[in-house]
Amino acid sequence: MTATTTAGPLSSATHADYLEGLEPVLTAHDISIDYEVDPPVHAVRHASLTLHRGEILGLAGESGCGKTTLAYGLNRLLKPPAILRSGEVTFHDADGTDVDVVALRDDALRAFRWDKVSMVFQGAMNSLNPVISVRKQLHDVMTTHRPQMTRAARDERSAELLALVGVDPARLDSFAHELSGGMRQRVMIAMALALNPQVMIMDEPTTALDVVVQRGILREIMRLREQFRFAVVFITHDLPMLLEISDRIAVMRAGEIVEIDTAESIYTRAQHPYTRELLTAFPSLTGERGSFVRTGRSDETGPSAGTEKGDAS
Amino acid sequence: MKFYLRRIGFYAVTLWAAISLNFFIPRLLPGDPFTIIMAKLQRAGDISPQVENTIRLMLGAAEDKSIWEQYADYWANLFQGNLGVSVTQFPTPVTELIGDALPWTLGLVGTATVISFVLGIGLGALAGWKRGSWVDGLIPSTTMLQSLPYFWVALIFIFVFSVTLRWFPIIGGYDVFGFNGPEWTWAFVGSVIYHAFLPALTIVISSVGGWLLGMRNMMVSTLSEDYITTAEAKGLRPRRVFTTYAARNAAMPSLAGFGVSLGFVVAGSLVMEQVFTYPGIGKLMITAVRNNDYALMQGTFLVITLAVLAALFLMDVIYGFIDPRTRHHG
Amino acid sequence: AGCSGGDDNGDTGTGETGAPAAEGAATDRELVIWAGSQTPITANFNPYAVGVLHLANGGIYETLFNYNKVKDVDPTPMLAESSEWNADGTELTVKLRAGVTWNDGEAFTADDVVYSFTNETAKPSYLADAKAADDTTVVFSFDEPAFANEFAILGSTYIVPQHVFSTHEEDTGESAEGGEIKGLIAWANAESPVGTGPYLLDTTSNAAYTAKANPDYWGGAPKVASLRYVGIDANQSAEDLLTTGQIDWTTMFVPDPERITASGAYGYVNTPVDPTVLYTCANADLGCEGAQTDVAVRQALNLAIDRGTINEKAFVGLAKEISPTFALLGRDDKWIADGMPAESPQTADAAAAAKVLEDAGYTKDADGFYGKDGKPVELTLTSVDGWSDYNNAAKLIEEQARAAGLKVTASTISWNEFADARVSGDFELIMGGVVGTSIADPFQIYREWFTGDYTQKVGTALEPGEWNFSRYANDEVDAAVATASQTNDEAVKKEAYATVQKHIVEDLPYIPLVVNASQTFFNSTNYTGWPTEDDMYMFPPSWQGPSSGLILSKVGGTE
Amino acid sequence: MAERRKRIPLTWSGKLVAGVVLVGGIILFAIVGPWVTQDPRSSDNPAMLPPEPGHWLGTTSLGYDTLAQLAEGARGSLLVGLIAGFIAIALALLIGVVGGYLRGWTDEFLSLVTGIWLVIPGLPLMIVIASYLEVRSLWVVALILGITGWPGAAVVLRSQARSLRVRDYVSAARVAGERTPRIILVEVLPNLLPLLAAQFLGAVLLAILGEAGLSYLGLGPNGSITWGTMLNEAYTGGALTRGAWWWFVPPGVMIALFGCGLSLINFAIDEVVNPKLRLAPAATKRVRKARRSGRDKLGRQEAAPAAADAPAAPGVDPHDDGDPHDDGDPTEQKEKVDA
Amino acid sequence: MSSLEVRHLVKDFKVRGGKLRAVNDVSFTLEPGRTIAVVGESGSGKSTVARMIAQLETPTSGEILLDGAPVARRGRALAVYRHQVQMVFQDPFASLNPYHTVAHHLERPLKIHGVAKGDALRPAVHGLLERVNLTPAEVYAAKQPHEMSGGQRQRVAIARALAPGARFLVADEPVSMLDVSIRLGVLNLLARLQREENLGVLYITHDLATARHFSDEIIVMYRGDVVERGPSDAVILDPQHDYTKTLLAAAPEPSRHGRLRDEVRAELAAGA
Ligand SMILES: Nc1ncnc2c1ncn2[C@@H]1O[C@H](COP(=O)(O)OP(=O)(O)OP(=O)(O)O)[C@@H](O)[C@H]1O
Ligand SMILES: Nc1ncnc2c1ncn2[C@@H]1O[C@H](COP(=O)(O)OP(=O)(O)OP(=O)(O)O)[C@@H](O)[C@H]1O
Ligand SMILES: [Mg+2]
Ligand SMILES: [Mg+2]
Repeated sequence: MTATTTAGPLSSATHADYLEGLEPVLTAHDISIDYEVDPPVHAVRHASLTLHRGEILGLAGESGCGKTTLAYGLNRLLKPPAILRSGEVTFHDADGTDVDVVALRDDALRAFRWDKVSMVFQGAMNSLNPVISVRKQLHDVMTTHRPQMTRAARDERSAELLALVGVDPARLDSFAHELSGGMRQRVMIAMALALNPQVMIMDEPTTALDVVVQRGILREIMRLREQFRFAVVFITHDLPMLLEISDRIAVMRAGEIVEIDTAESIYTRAQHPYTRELLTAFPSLTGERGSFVRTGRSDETGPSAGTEKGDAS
Repeated sequence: MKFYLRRIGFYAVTLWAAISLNFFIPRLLPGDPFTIIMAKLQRAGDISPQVENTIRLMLGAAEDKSIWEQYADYWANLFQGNLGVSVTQFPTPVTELIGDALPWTLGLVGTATVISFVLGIGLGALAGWKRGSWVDGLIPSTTMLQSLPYFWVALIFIFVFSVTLRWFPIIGGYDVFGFNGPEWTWAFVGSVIYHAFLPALTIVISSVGGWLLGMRNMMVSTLSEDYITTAEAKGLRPRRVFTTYAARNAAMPSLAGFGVSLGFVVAGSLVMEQVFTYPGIGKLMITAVRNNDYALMQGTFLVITLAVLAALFLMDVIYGFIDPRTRHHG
Repeated sequence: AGCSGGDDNGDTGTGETGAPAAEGAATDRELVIWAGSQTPITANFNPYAVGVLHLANGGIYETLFNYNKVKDVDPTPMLAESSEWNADGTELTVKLRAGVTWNDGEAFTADDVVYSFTNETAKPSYLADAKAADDTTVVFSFDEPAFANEFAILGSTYIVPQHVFSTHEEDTGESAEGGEIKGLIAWANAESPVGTGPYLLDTTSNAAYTAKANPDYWGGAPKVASLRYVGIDANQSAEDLLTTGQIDWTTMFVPDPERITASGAYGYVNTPVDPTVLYTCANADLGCEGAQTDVAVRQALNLAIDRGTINEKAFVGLAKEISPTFALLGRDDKWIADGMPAESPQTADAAAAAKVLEDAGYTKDADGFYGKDGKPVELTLTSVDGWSDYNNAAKLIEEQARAAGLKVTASTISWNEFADARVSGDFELIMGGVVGTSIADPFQIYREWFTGDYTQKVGTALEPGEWNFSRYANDEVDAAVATASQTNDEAVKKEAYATVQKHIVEDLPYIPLVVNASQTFFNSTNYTGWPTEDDMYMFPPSWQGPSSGLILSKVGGTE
Repeated sequence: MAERRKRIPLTWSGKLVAGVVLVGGIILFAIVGPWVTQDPRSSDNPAMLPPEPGHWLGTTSLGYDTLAQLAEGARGSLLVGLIAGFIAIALALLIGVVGGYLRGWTDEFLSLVTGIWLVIPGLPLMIVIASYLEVRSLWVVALILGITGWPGAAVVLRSQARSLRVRDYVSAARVAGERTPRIILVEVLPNLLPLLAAQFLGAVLLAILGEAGLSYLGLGPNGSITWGTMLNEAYTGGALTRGAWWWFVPPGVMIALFGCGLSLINFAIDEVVNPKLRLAPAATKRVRKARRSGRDKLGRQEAAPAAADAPAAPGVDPHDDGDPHDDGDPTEQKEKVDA
Repeated sequence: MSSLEVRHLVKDFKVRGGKLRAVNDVSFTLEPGRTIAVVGESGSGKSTVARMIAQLETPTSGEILLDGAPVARRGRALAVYRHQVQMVFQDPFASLNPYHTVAHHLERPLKIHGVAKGDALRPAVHGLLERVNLTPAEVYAAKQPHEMSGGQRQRVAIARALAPGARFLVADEPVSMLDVSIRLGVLNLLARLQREENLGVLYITHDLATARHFSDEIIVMYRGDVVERGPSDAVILDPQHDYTKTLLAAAPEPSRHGRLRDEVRAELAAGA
C-alpha cells in the first residue's frame, strides 16, 4: 500500500522506493475535519497518509495548519466544535486484523485507545493531572486496560517504565509540579509506552523545552523506537529537528498535506515551494547564511497576510 | 513551612484585629448603656429604685480607667476565657450563653453548608460535564435563588409549610413544647432534625446557586486542560475522567473559597435563626444588638469571627491534603 | 392621699374575699404561656433581679394585695387580709393572712414581710420603718404622708422568705464590665425558688421553663397541674403559634384578632390602659428648642391630628379614645373635672388649627406651611424603629399635620437614641407611651409626668423614676399635685386635679393620641376562669405580675 | 494571552438579553414608576385593599398604594445598591489594584487588611455598626454596606492586577517612560473593566440584599422607602398572616428579579473574560446540529439514540472546546474563580 | 564615545528558601551599529540582563553606563536614558495593550520623550509605521492589536521602541513567539534598521543559528554566568567552553538529517 492516494501530495521517486516492503500499521484516507464555528474552519482537507510499522513519520507545517487536528482525528479525539466530514482510518493490528477506527464505539473505542495508539500531547507539560501522583496516573492506564494485573505487577511495571525513560522510579509518588518540564515529558512518554502500543502520536512533545533537554528526550524516543518497534507520528514545526529524526516527513499547509517524502529527499530536493520556504526559515547553523539578514536582501515583509495565530508553542 | 507560618501569622493578626475592633466599636460609639437599659425596663412598667441601683451595679459604673487600661483588662479577661456577663440574660456569663448556642449554629449551618456545597459542587460538575445540556441550561435560573433574601424565603416557608400546611414546626431547635431541654434520646434527635429541616432548606436554597455556578464554570475550564484530553486518550472510563481528573481539579478553587463562604453563610444565618427562633449564635447576637447588651454582642461577634477563622484554617489543612501543590510549597 | 379606689376610710381591703379559688375542673393539660420571654431564657426567679422571669412575679412570689388595673374596684387581698392608714398618712397597718406557708414548708410570718421591705436591696427611700406588731400584723411608718405610695407597698412589692433570701445577701456576681456586684441581686434563685404562690418551678431550659401546681397553696391547689412558659423571639412566630393553636395564653399585638378567635377556640379581651402621646420638649425655660415650645403650635398640632384615622390605620382600630386629662376613660371618669373635655377630638380640625396659629401670629408661606418671623415651623417627629404601630402613627401625623399647614417630618430612631433623647430633652416631638396607672387614679401620671420635681434641664439626664420628659414646669400644677399627695380626701383631690387638668389640657406638653391596646388571647376550649369582658376580675396580660399569678390560680380545665 | 479574546464583543446571548431586559426594566420602573403612580406616602386609600384596578398591587395597612411604594422603594434600593456598589468598588480598586500593582510592603499590608476584612463577617459587622448609629439615612446605610462589601472584589481585582502587572505591555509602558499612576489608569484599568463590571454588579446585588437584611432587623435606613423597609413593614404589619401577599411578596420578588438580572449580565461578562464558558456549550450545540444534518461522519454512524449526549463516550462527546491555543491564562481564571 | 556599557551586573532573586543568583557578573559594551547576541538555555539569566538594562529590574550590584555615565534610577535622568535605550519584548501578543490602538502605542512614547506633539504626532506615527514597513500607515495606525498578525504586531512593538529615537535596542527573543515563516521577516527588519540607523542591538535568543547570522558578537550564558564570548563565527564554529559545545551539539541542523537515528542505532548496536 502506498501513502500517496487521491490527487495527493508531492513525493519523489526515492520515496516510492523507500516504501517498498514496508508494512502499514495505520492508514488514513481522505480525512477532512471542520470546526463548526462561524465561519467554519476547514482544518484538515482530504488528508491521506499511511504509517508503517516502526517508522517515524514527521508531520511539519506552520502554526494552525491542522497538524494537531489531524492527529486527533487519527485517534478519534475530536471534540466539539470539530466534526469529521469524511475519511477512513484503519488500524492494521499486529495480529493481522484490521480495525475501522471511525466505526469504533464506546467500550471498543476506549479499549482501542492507548492500547493500540497512544499519544503524547502538544502541551505535554500540562498533560499530567496535577492532583494525583504519577503512580496513580500510570496505574490508571493499567487498571483500565489490563484489569487482570495485580497491584504489585502494576507497581513493578510503573517502575520499569520510568527507568526506561530515564527517570528515577523513586519519582513515582511525585506530583506533576514536583517534576521538571523534561521529567514530565519523560513521564508522559513512559505512560504512552505502558501498554506497548503499536503507534505513538507525538504532538510537539518537546517545544517547551530547551535544546539540551529536548535533545535528550529525542534520543530517548529514538532509542525506545529501536527497542519496541512502534511507529511514531512526530508533529512539530521545527523542520530541522524533524530532518534529524524522521524516516519520512509530511508537510502540511492549510489543512492539506502538500508533500510527503523521505527526510533526505525533503532536505535535498524539496518539490513544493512551501516546503522550501519552510526550510529557509531555519538558517543553517554552520553553513551559509542563505537569504538571511545583513545581506541586504530583504523579504522582511514576509507573508503579508500572516496568520492571526502566533502560537506560543 | 513558610506558607503555614504566613497563614498562622495571618490568623493571628486577623484575630487581633477582630478582637480589637470588637473592643473599640462599642466604646467609640455614643450611647450610655445605663440609660438605654433603664428606658427598656421602664417601658415594661414600674421600676423600683432598687432595680435601678441593681442595674447600675450590674453595668459596673465605668471606672476611671483610660481606654488603654480597659483594653489591657479586656485582653486579660479574654485570656481567662472571660467574656463578661450578659445584661439581658443577667447574670449568665456570656461564655455560657455562647456555649449553649454554638452547637446549634454549628450543627445547622455546618450541615446545611456542607449539603449545599456538596449539592452545588455535584450539580455544577455535572452541568459543566454535560454542558449545553438541560442541566447546564438550568444554571441561570439558579441565580434567581441566590438573589432571594434569606429571611423572605424563610418567612414564606413558615407561612406555607408551618402555618398553613402545618408540616413543620414554627419555632425552636427542638420541640420546646414536648421536651424540657436537650436530652440524649432518639426522640429528641428526631425532633432536632425535624426542626432543622426548614432552616437548613432555606440556607441550602439561598447558597447552592453560588457553588453550582462556580463549579460549573471551573469545570468547563478544566475540561479543556490537556490532562483531561490525555485521560480520554488513555481510554479511561468516563466516570474516572469525571471524578479524578475533571471534578477533582475543578473543585479546588471552590474548596479554597469554602472557608470564606462559610463566613457568609454564618452571617446569612443570623437572620434566618431569628426568623425560626433557632437557638443559635445568630439569634443571640441579634438579641444582644436589640438590647444593647455589649458584652454579649462582643462575645458573639468574636465567636463568629473565630468560627470563620477556624473554618478557614480547616480549609487550609484540608486543601493541603487535597491539593499536593500547596503541600509542598515549603 | 391614698391611691386606692373610692374608699374614704383608707381601708383598702376587707379580708372576706380575696382567697382566690380556682374554678373549673382540674386538668393535666399543660398550659402553654408566652409572656414575652425571648430566648435564650436564663433561669432567674429572683424578683429583685432585672432578668426575673414572669412566673416569679405572681406565680411564685406574691404581693400583699392585687390591684386591678382596669377597673375601679377594691384590691384583692393576697398575703394581706386588710390594711389601714392612720389619719395623716404616716402609718400603714397591714393585717396578714394567717396559715400561709412557704412552699418549702416554713411558715409565712410578719418577719418575712418586714424583711421584704427592709432588706438592703428592697428598702424604699420613703419608708421610715416597718415593724411586725405581732405575728400577723405589720406596721409601716413614714416621715411624711405617704398615701401616694400605697400601691407601691401593697400592690407591687413581692414578699420573699427571709430564711432563704437572707442567706444570699452576700452573694457575688460579675458585672458586665467585669467588675463585681454583690448582694441579693447577684443571685439567680434558679433552684426551687421558695415562694407562697400557686406554682412551683419544675424545669428550666434555654427555650422554656415549666411549673407545677403548688398543692399547698393557701388559696387551694390550682386546677391546672402544669404550666409551660416558652420563649419566642418574634411576634410573628407567636402569632403563628397562636394561629396553629400551640399557645394557650398570651398578650400580644395581633392586627386581626378575629382571625384567631374566629374558630372559637380562643377567647380574647382588649384592655387598653397605657396612653400613647406625642412627647413635646415643651419648656423653653429649661432649654427646649424648636417650634413646639410655643403652646400655639402644640395646640394646632393637637387639633390637626385625626385620631380616628390613626386608631383605624396605625392601631388597627384596637386602641381606645384618650382623655386629654390622662384619666383612663371608663375607669377614672370620676376624676375628670367638670368642664374638661372627656376625650380628645377624634377628627382633625384644620380650620381651628389654622386659627390658633394665625392668632399667635403665624403666617403661611408659599408652600402652604406656617411660620413666624420668617422662620417656618419644622418639626421632627421621631419614633422607635420597629414599633410599627408608632411608626405608622407618626407617618399619618406627618400627613395630617401637612394638611393643616404644619411641617412635621416623621423619622425613626434606634432605641438608644430614643432613650437618650427623651432623658436628655434633646428632641422636638417623640411618639411615645405613658405608663398607665395601676390603680384607678391618674395621680401618678400627674406627679411623675407633669411636675417640675420630676424633670431636669435639657442636657441633664432625668433620674430614673423621673418621667417628665417634656420638661413641663408649672407652679400651679406643682402645687396642686403636692396638695393631692397629702390627702386621702376625694373631694380635695378632685379639686387639685381640676387645676392640673386645666393646665395640661391647655398646655399640651404631651399631645394625647390614643390609649393603646393590650390584647390577651386565651384558650377557652380547654380552660375556664379567664378574665373576660363580663368578668374582668383582673388585668389579664400574661406578662403582668403579680396579677398573672392571681389569674393562674383561678384558671381551671373545662373537663 | 487572554486579551487576544477580550476584544470579542458581548454577543447578545439569550442570557444577556434577559439580564439587560430585567435590570433595564427595573431601572426604568424606578425612574418612571414614581411619576405615574400615586404618592407612596399618601394614606388616603382604604387600608389593606387587595389588588384591583387603580391599585394594581393593593394597599398597605396604612392605605399606601403598594405599587407606588414599590416604585419608590426601587429608587431607594437601587440607590443604596449603586452607592454601596460604587463605594465598594472604589475601595476594592484602590486597595486591590494599587496593592496588586505596587507589590512589596504596600501589597502585603493591603492584602492583609483585605484578608482581615474578608474574614470578619460582614453582616454581623454591619449589624453592630448599624445598631450603634443613631441616624441612619439611606446614605449612611449605603456607606455601611459599601465599606463592608469591598474585600471580595478587592481580592479578585488584586490577583488580576498582579497578573496584568507582569504583562509585557505594562513593562513596555514603563520602558516607554510612562508614570505609574498613568500606567495603572490607562494600561491596567481598561483590562480590568469586564472584571470590574462583574464585581460592581455583584457588589450592587450584595448591597441590595444586605439592605433588605438590615431592614428586616429594623436597622435599615430611616425615613426612606426601599424594598427592604417595605418588607420590614409588611412583616411587622403581619402582611403574610393577614393574607396581604400583595404587600409582602412583590418587594422580595423585585429583589430576586433584579439580582437575577444582574447575575445574568454577569454571566455574559464571565463569558467575555473566559471565552470557554461561551464557546464550549455553543460548540456542543453546533456539533449536535451538524450531526443532525448528517455532516459529521461520526455522528452519522452514531445514529443510534442515547449516545448522542451521554458523556459515556468521551471521544465523541464533548468535554472540550477543542482549541488548545486559545486558552486564557489558566492561573488567571483560577484566581478569578478562587475569589 | 557613545556606548551602552554594562559592568559586573549581578542580580539575586529572593526565592523560597533563599536567594537565587540569576545573573552573575555580566559585563559587555554595546556600541551603535553593532549587535551583540546573548544565547543560553532557558533560565540562564538572559532576560534578567535585558530587564536590568531596560530598568525594569534593579541590579543587585554592578553598573550600567550610558556614554560613560552611570544611569540614574529615577526622574529626569531616567527619562533621558529611556530616550536612548529601548526594549522589544518576546511576545508580541502580550506587549501590546489590547485596549489601545496602534496609534496610541506609538504616540505615547513620542509625547513622553518630546519627539513630537500636537499636529506633528500623526506624521510622526506614520513615519514610524513606514519605517517598519507597515504601509499604508493610516490603516495600521487605526488598528487594534487583535486585528493584526503576530509579525505585524512585533513590527509595531519595534516601532514603539524606535519612537523615542533610541540608539540602543534590547530585543528579548523578539521572534521566538512568531510563526516560523514570518520570523525571518522581523529579524531582517531589525537588521535593516540596525544598519540604516546605526542602532546598537542586544539580541537575546536561544537560537544559535540566528545569533550567529545576526550578530557581531556572541555571549554565551550558563546559569547566570558568561561562559564564553567572542565574534559570532568564532564562537559557533570554534567553541571553547564545554557548555557552548553541548549547546551546539544539541541544536538541530538540517544538513545532518538522519544523524540522530543513526547515532542511536549505532549506540544500541554497540550496547547489544
Ligand atoms: N476549537 C476550535 N474552534 C475553531 N477553530 C479551531 C479550533 N481548534 C483549532 N481550530 C482551527 O483549526 C486550524 C488547525 O488547528 P490545529 O490546532 O490543528 O493546528 P496545528 O497545526 O496543530 O497548529 P500548532 O502548530 O499551532 O499547534 C487552525 O486554523 C485553528 O485556528
Ligand atoms: N522575578 C523573579 N523572581 C524570582 N526568580 C526569577 C525572577 N525572574 C527570573 N527569575 C529566575 O532567574 C533565572 C533567570 O531567568 P531569566 O528569565 O533571566 O532566564 P532566561 O535566560 O531569559 O530564560 P528563557 O530562555 O526561558 O527566557 C531563572 O532561574 C528564573 O527562574
Ligand atoms: Mg498543534
Ligand atoms: Mg527569557
